[in-house]
Amino acid sequence: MRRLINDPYNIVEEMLEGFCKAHNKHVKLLENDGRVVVSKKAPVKDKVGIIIGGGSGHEPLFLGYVGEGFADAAVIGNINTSPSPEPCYNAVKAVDAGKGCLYMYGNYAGDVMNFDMGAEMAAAEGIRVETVLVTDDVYSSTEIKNRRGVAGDFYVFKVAAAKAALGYDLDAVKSAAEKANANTRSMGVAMSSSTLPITGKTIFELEDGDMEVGMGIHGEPGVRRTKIEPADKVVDEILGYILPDLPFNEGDEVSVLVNGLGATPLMDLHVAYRRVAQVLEEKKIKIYNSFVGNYATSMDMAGMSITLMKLDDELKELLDYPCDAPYCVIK
Amino acid sequence: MRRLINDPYNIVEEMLEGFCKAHNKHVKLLENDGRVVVSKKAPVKDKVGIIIGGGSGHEPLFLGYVGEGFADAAVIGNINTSPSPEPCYNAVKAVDAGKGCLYMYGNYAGDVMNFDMGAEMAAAEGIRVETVLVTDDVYSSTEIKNRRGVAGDFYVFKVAAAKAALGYDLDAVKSAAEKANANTRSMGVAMSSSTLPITGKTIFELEDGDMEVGMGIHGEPGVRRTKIEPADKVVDEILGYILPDLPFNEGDEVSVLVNGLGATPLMDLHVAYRRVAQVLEEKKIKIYNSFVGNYATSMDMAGMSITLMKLDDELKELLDYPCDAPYCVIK
Amino acid sequence: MYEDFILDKAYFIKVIKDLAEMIEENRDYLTGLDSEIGDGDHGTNLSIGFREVMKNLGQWENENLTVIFKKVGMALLGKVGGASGPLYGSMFMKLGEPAHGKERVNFKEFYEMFKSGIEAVENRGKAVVGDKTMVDALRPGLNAFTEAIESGEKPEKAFGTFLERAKEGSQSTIPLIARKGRAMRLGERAIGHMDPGSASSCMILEVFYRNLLNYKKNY
Amino acid sequence: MYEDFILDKAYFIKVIKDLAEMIEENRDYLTGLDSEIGDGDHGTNLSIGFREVMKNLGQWENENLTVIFKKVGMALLGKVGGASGPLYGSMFMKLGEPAHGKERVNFKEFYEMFKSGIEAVENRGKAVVGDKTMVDALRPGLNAFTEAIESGEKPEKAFGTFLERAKEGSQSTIPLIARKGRAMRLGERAIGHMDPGSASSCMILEVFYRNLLNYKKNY
Ligand SMILES: Nc1ncnc2c1ncn2[C@@H]1O[C@H](COP(=O)(O)OP(=O)(O)O)[C@@H](O)[C@H]1O
Ligand SMILES: Nc1ncnc2c1ncn2[C@@H]1O[C@H](COP(=O)(O)OP(=O)(O)O)[C@@H](O)[C@H]1O
Ligand SMILES: [Mg+2]
Ligand SMILES: [Mg+2]
Ligand SMILES: [Mg+2]
Ligand SMILES: [Mg+2]
Repeated sequence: MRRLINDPYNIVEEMLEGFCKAHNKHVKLLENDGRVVVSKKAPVKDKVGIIIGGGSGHEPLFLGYVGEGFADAAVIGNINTSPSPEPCYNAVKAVDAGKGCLYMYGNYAGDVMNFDMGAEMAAAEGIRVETVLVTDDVYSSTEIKNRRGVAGDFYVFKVAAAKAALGYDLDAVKSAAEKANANTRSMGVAMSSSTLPITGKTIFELEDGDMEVGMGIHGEPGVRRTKIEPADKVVDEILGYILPDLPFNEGDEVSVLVNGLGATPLMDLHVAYRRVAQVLEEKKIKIYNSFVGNYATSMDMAGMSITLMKLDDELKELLDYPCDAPYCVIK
Repeated sequence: MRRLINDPYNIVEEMLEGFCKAHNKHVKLLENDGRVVVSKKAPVKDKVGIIIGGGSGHEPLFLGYVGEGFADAAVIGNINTSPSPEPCYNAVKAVDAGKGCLYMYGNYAGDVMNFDMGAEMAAAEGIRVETVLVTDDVYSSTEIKNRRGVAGDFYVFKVAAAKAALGYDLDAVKSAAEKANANTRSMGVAMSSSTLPITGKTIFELEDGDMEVGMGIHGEPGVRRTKIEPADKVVDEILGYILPDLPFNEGDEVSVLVNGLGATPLMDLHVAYRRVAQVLEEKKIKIYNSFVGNYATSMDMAGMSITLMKLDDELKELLDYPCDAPYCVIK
Repeated sequence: MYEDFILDKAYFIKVIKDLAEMIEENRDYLTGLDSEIGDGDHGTNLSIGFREVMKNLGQWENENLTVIFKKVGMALLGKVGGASGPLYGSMFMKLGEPAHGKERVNFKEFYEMFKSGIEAVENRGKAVVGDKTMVDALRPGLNAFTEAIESGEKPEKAFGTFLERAKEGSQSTIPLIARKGRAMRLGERAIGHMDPGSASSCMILEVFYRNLLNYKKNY
Repeated sequence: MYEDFILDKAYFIKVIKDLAEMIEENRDYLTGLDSEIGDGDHGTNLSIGFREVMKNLGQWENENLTVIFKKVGMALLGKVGGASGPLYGSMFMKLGEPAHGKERVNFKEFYEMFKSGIEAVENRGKAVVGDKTMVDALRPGLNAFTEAIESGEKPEKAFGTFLERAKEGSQSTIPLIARKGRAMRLGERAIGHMDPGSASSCMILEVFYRNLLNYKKNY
């Protein structure tokens, strides 16, 4: 294990303590719930509350996107594990400004169960909470509603948060999130597993020099396992799944996110981005803007995912809307 | 090797192509020199040119810090290897606005030789180029002038760039950089080596489960090699070197940078940050602001460094000065 | 016969403590099963949950069985998260209801406890037998337990059947494709692996069973 | 004797090609040496440089020796970077100067070439013998070459002495603490390791030597 930790049973609490201290201009820990990171600006008057969350170990996802113009709160579970219902509910209580709240998270069974219980608890007090599940990972299922959420979270959260920041009501915010999700597709490749602090071991075995295309950020199996191939070939294969899926067509305009899973250097991500840009150019798909870096990780996993969101004027405006969160500042 | 690359002999060029495409709102590649990344705003009228650089493999260092309010150009060498004199010179030609230029880079013999030759070439054309070497790594030498530069680069570059953006002349910008450097101290710990694309091997061997405190970002040996210790103990040891070195005293105000070397999760960096904050609080050293993330990496190296910069009013103002670079946006 | 077979609070407290111990012992084994077809944390999740239970059990020991199990369930629900948090959380929360606020139960009530707990798992997770989840162990086990009770089997024998059929159910998950949980997205690749939740369910039942066999001797 | 011993362009072109080949063969070995006390890239650096040389050599072959070596040096200077880029870059750039724009040199001029190149390394890097750098090989080697020339040794013998003393100089870096380059910061930990630049210097000289021995035979 090549990790820098203390007692692994305290790791999430210690991370949260460090995070809220380091980014104390943006966020704080909820007083009555140590698993809820809230924006210092929340609740924002007359704004729909934006609540995101899921298991930890994907930083900067979720908590890094809490701040002005972005999420009002992030609910933090154990590593790779959905948070429990109580903090989901406490987040609502903390950020609701009378206009209801939107839960957004990746589509995983555990998350659905826990967040739904949180929403039921809020409903019992008359607070309306709606949910949008992110389902961007094209390889995870043929049926879109069964797909899991990966780095596309970033786009869906960003768009919905901007819509909320503009003062729209819960229905409008929810449909913006749904629209973003409907236009977002991702797929990844893993070249190593990640290390679970409690066991001190990797989640699964992936021999040095091997890769698995289509693997999920929790190590869910993908298309096939093979020797690591040249970056361009890997990008081509991934785009071969993503592009026809929506589909993305000639003349479309997209935002591109080349996401690192944790241990893959920015150098490699940019090599891969270069190929993405080449392919899109060939296909006459226009790149509106791009993000390259660690946006949704799996701790120390080596790997990369590519996400495309097809844009229209509304999505562009929402994507460009200023925000100021610890790990996403847009001027 | 768990890397995503094509022909390793092209990796730097491919990275630069991807980088300048992905961040084309901020930067471009110099037309006559493929190793110089320049800000789209450069040359900025009546401003001292800020030129940073060094070997690649430390991304987002150097090229990620090119942009408005930050560096005007970054000169990019091969992996872990200083750029050659020609691009150092070409960078000057590209960004000089008649007020001269400041070279800033980490103190490595190769860099000094090459940048000095670049400066001589510029001097031959009557352009004044001054140099500030960053020497923040406390463990690398007892003599400050022999110390190497690591993540402290970020602070020194940021401060000098802000001073330049405020319109000061080359002497003033240079002394701001020197002041930042004089007040900055770093030290790191490595838990793995990084992988060199051309050989496909790690630079050095570090067994899984071992760590080396004080190691440099190119794998230069440190204090001692031992089993990985708890994060808090590692932080305490590092601070034990950093704090007395400047020294940082009760009542001082500092900026804290907990930097990941590439493969260490944000989770662990925040666990470490938490301990840094605790120790500084005990010592009554006030934290003015903090940066936690991958600021100066060594590709896929697992490890972390801690940097403190002691602040006064001027340094605070310069640190807070807005900038808009691909990997550093300050509002 | 069942009315005379009384299980007191000491039995249940002992079971809870043994559960916590059993989970620590099997943490890495369960996590290993979950590595094959899930996300490699099932043992870790339960370990986090039962450590929380053990941290607080001392304070709950004066409560009645209904309250104790409710607290155990809430601790799991609150600390575990994921899929097994709400599922086992609900199971334990409901387990104590048939005790109706008492400090001891007879064997009939003991049976009702499992019925109540397992139904809670089904209500929460909406899985049915064959989905490759813990329900594949719990439901057939419970059905066998019900039959055994209805045909008047001796308590130990009846619970033994419960456990045995649960284990068979757990084994039966091996050749299945999953229709619930994380393994659902694996398709054919889930074949050949036992569902980790079904395995932990059997281990949990086994702790109840072992203490049942020792019960007469100790008390 | 030295005036009659003529080395033509074919010799030097062959040497340059062999240098490129030799560097590829020893890339990982040199990189390995640099891993011990540097940053593990010395072989890689030279490989990047000589690949650039080979990419362009065809276009330079019609030039005179002064220009050819200047181009080789500039390619190294421009592509390598680091410490060895400017050092070997300067060395090769200056190597051709004593050829004074000619296409062939006599052995005296050949000797002057190395004198000129090695002095350029010293001027650029400011290292002296004992600093644990390539100068520890080049300077004693050159001194021996000078003596051999002054005492009228046969050309092959004189260059053999040059190479031999350079190799001894390279070996002599092993027990040293470094006073220049990256290894400088290692203190005592540099002891026991050969300086990689001194090793590559010997390999470079060896290529010149091998071709010198074969020269009469081939041309
Ligand atoms: N809908 C469901 N109904 C019943 N059991 C389920 C359901 N979904 C998952 N499970 C059980 O949960 C187990 C996984 O638990 P765990 O690994 O702790 O949670 P997670 O899948 O969130 O990581 C599975 O092995 C399965 O037995
Ligand atoms: N000042 C110097 N003078 C002479 N040789 C030097 C000097 N500094 C470094 N060297 C040589 O350069 C070699 C290292 O080259 P290389 O690894 O390519 O560059 P870098 O150290 O920049 O990675 C050393 O082994 C040493 O022989
Ligand atoms: Mg999980
Ligand atoms: Mg180098
Ligand atoms: Mg799991
Ligand atoms: Mg080197």
